[in-house]
Amino acid sequence: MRVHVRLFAVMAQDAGTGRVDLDLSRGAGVASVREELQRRFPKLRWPRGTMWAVNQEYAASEQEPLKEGDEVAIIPPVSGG
Amino acid sequence: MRVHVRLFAVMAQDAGTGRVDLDLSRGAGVASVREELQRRFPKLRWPRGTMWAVNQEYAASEQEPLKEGDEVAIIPPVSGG
Amino acid sequence: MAEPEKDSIRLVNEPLDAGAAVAAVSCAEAGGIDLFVGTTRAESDPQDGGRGALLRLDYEAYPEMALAQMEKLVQRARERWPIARAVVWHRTGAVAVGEASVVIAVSCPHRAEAFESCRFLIDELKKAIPIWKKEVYEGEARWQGESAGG
Amino acid sequence: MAEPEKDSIRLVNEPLDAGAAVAAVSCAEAGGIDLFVGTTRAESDPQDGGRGALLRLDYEAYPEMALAQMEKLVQRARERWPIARAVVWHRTGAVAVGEASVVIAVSCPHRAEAFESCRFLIDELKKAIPIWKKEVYEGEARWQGESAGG
Repeated sequence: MRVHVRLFAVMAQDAGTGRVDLDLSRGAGVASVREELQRRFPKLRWPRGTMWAVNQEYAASEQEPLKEGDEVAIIPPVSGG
Repeated sequence: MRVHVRLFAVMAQDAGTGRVDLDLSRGAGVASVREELQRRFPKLRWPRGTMWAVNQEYAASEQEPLKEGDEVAIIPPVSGG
Repeated sequence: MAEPEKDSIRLVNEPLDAGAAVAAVSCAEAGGIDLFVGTTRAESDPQDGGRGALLRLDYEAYPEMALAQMEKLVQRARERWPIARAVVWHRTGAVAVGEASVVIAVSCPHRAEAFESCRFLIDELKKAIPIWKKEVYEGEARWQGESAGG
Repeated sequence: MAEPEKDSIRLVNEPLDAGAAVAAVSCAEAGGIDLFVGTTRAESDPQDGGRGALLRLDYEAYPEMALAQMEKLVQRARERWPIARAVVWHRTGAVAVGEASVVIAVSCPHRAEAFESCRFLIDELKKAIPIWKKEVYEGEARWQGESAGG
């Protein structure tokens, strides 16, 4: 299945891109997204406190299974305001 | 000695004026101002919580002696804001 | 800390401009600005005894003392919070329903200080500054605290 | 209570207008309006390692999620306070030192509700809304939280 990954701020800077599509095995969770990103982008730093969002909602667990077409965003610690 | 009395809001309305000069005996306090005002303006209501100011500072006690030329303000409960 | 002359403390006989108040407290030392605007609600009083709708408020001040006490109030706030600049503006005269009667703005290095000092200023202003309002209804007018029909 | 569509929740690519925010939340039900403006201080960092003065901030948002989360935040505030109208505006892109990066305004029947809900909104916005700032100095630029020179 294909999921659409969004990267922001320092992580987009490290990856050199803000959008990556990944093909993952059916039922994979966000933990698989992390593994795949770190394989593709060895320079990608993973700030302490980084969270995940699936379809624009914060995700409770890295084990939550993803579905075809999901938008998975990696949310390093926010600094708005 | 002469003191300058200022009245505001409902009290100015009752007295029909916002300014009264009073001649008091030397060393009189604000309690004497009250007596004199109530004598002159029988319709003057004295709302609960009314305070005094002498020369634009809240006065601590009705016994505080006044001086020639003092400005004595009668401050009914405020309602600004 | 900024000098007190950077403050703006006024009694104003025309509509208050909240944007101008924010501009007046903006400065390089400020990380947070809090502004409070007090307005008159168009409330229908449940104890309406035929006096009709509230049309406006008439504010009267003891101006010399009100200004002096507002200055002192800002000084008291500065003893507790690192206020860069402060605005305290209060209307006098006729204020239509829905218009602002008071605007308070403070700028501080951090937001908690701005919120707390602004709240302090409006709370204390309402307690101790010699300003009075008269409620003007279609059928009657009376000073706040004056008993109905009195 | 007012409908949520009376709120204004935006990401904005140009200077924020605090006066317009106050106007947007003004309404007949409001007795108190509180407005918060967050600005960037022109601070000289004590750990300056030759990177020079702070020139500006660059804000990046995850816009779809940021807007959706800001809407939810206002809904959460409405469960606790009787908010008539709310404004939540956040800048994106380059923000000069001294300019506002965020403006929040709420109108409520009473002032305590306005202060508390406004404070809640800015506190929660800073915790959970997906927006990031990059500090741009004369000599370098780095994302907030990124280690120096990283």
